[in-house]
Amino acid sequence: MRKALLLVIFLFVSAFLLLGVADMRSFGEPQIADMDDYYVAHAQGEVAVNNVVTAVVFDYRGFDTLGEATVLFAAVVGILALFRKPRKEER
Amino acid sequence: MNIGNLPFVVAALLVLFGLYTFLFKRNLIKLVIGITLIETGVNLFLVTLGYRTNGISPIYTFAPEAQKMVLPTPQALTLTSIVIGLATTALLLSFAVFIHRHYGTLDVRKVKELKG
Amino acid sequence: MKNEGMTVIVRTVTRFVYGMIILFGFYVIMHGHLTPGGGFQGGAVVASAFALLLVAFGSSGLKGHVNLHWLQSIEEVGALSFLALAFLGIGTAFFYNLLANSGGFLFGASVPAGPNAGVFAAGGLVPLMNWAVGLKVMTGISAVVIIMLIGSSKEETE
Amino acid sequence: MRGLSSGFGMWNPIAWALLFVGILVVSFIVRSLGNKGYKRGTGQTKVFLSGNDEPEASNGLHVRGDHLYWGMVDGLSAYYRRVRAWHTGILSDYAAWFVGVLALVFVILVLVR
Amino acid sequence: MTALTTHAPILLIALPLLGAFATPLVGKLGRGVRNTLIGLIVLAVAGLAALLAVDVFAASGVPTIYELGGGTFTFPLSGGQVPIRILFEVDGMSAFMGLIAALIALTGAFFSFSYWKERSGGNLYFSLFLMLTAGIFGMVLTGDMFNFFVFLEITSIAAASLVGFRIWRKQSQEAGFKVMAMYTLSGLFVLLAIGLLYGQYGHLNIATLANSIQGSLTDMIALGLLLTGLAMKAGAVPMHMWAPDAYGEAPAPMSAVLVANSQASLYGLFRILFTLFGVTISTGTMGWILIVLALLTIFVGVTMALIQSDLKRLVAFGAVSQIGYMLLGVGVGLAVMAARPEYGLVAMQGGIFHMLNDAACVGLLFFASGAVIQAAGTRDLNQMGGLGHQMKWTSIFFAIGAVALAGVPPFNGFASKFLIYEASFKLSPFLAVIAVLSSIMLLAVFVKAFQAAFLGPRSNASAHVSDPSPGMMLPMVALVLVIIVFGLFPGFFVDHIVTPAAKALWDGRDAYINAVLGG
Repeated sequence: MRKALLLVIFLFVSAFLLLGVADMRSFGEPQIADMDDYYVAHAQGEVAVNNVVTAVVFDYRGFDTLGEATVLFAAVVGILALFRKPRKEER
Repeated sequence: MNIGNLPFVVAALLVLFGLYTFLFKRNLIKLVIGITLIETGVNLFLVTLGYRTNGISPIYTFAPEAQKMVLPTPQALTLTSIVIGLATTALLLSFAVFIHRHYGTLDVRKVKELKG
Repeated sequence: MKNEGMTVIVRTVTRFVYGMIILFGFYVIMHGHLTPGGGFQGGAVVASAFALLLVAFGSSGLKGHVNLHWLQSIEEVGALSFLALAFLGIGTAFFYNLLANSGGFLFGASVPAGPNAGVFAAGGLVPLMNWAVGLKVMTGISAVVIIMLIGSSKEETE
Repeated sequence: MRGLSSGFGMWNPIAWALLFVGILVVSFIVRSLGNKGYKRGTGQTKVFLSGNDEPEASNGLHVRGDHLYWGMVDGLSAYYRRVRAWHTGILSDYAAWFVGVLALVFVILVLVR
Repeated sequence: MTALTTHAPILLIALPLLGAFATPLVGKLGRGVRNTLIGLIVLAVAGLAALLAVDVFAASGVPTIYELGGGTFTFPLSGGQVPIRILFEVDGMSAFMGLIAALIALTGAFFSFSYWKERSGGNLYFSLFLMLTAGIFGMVLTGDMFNFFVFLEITSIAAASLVGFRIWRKQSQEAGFKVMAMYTLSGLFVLLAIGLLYGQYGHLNIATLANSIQGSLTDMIALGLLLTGLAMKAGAVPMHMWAPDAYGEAPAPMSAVLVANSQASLYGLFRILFTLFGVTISTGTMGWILIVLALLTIFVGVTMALIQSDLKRLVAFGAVSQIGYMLLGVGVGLAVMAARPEYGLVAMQGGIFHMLNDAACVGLLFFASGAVIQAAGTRDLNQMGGLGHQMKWTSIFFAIGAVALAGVPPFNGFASKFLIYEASFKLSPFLAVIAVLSSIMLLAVFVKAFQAAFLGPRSNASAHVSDPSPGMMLPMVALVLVIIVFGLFPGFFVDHIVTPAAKALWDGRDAYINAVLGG
């Protein structure tokens, strides 16, 4: 019973999500791309890098990359903390 | 509503499969798989956003002359999001290992010490 | 189940290819500003070589070869050097790429506009950051894999 | 010191403190007008429990956490039964409520605007 | 000095990150060196947050822009330029949230020095703590949607690791898994929404997106995803169930930081509703969604707190209920935003002022309960009793935190709740009745906790306990001072700190957009 209700709600959410996605602009034709056009046009001049994605990752949006490195660091530290050896009195 | 954006719909469907897995499966590992599916769906969605018809990858090294390039930002975002997904999955799996060690089960319905 | 690794075939092939995988990973990191790839991708490739070693030889075959503390320290050094590179440009703004197009010794060359064959010594901080992130990611992911393998195999033997 | 004003009400802690002190002073004055026959250490200071003796201080005398408000919890038991059953502690239910709210918000946003 | 002010937004994030990366290395040199480093970093962060706040509040509504890797453009932009780099955009609300985060980070760090002294994994603990702090600062300072998501995920991972930090408790692991799963779910839906917005408008900067947003069907779906995801991360009922697990199982000082993290998510929610979408949506409908969530949160949180027998979990449910008051204040403001009556701003002032008060009071309560649990060796209220004889100061602090949170005059909780009561009464008396009633019940909840833990006769179990060490007392004293000062001079603080923050949301949308794109 509860499962059926949940299924109905889930289908409801699915319908709305698919509707929202289907209502978007069509695939392959971005309407507004001035930011990306800027990257493609200026990456070689400003960052002196041939790979525009790398220019975006490490220069234009470098701070996101720092955040991403932090996320990975946090995961490593968290896993180290989980698998650490607790002291005797803590068990 | 047009048929031209079918790739978006496919990516959203992948998200929904993941959500279904997360809602209706009982094994904690399967829940993690559900989250990974959602993640993959979102990443796929981001990548599809950046496509420009007949565009080439935005790298100038030995690129064909005078071609349109696809949008670089979604690729950068996807890269970030993949690493974040890796980190969350690793942490979730470690927690699952410990839950199995303490509770002796991976059934989500039996891991309910904290209630009320 | 004791984690003793896999069959002879897998081990032999692993011995054969893991060096090449690591080499390929370093190549991807090194040419991140020219070809598809970069610090993250290359780091992940190198880490996959470690994962392959772990799968082939098992966690018991690993003892004495890898020091977890060292891995973690290298990861921290990678993260700190990434942050330090970002701090370099704080005279203008955080993350300012002050080496690009400077004409200097360290990746200071300029790049001709449009498609070209690639200039290795260009990009300013970008190649350096690629290295920092690559170092961080390869050690980080390897550490995750190793910790989880050792941690969960300990449970099984206990 | 200016207090807070919300348009039709105001709150000034300094004024409140002054009022508090004033009430304290008045109550002390009233207290000092009371019966002077009170003496410490006599039977007058003993706790009056319907004529019974005061029990010894012991652990049994302490009202434990769950014993407080049992009347209220009992009175609201219909509510508490439901709300306790609602907090199952199962992760799938957490996510189910998330999806439920998501559905509701979608309906409101898309159909009602 | 001006250079410091200019770079304050980035230093607020870079310094904790530096500490977080360096802590495991520096920790090998010894605990003293490590604590000195962390202490210096949190002190510097608190100073910078204050400096930034002074600077932003003095600018009277014009947000401060910081372009990361800048040098390309000057702001505001002109003539067809678009922001291409990540921007930090600090307006009154961001600076206010920065103050809250700084207060909690400062007290939490100094409390942790003593609290986690005898435990294992101290280096990792402080590393995660600093990352959580950096993540909170990033969430409140950034002006870029994707950057916001990245920091959301940093806080998620650091918070979940801290929740599961007591590896010897199985409940801790369970809570860690649940929190991580729910945080990831909310984060991924937020990312999906960001993708939807990016696909429509080709930008990630909040101001640019706000300038071009249309309110189409896709935008509404994105708004729904953002609203639900962030409301869940803030802990609004009925998506609150992870919150008591998390607050209850995390180490005591980290519970306070987790509350600040929830408030940062709440900030994100407000930023999206007021600045990103603003007038393009029906603010009345959105306001009533927030109000309904708020009433549920207030009522369910308080009533569930009443029946808890675990001290940390009781305080945790109290903390959940307080999120409702913030939602109520801001929800009332949003609901009446179209008509713009006077009491809308008052409601927002109340809701936003309550964030700061809640951080201080809940922080104090978590610190005190952590000290109590450490001294008594149990979390079960039914096994405590008579601790007040030995732990005089702790019991006094707990009482002050409790009455302040419950809104008893003359403490600060009353000042903010007063504004919420009055304004919500003007919208609908029913709201005010629920709010007042729940405050009274919250007082009852804390009376129960106080009576069960601190009162009662001396027993053998409570004979050998004592007040915690000065290292733990000092942060509590600091929070008590904050509570008393904010309680005694609410007019001053509302005028100088809260009103700029409330105005930044209430009518700061144009200023926010114009600061980036030009008038």
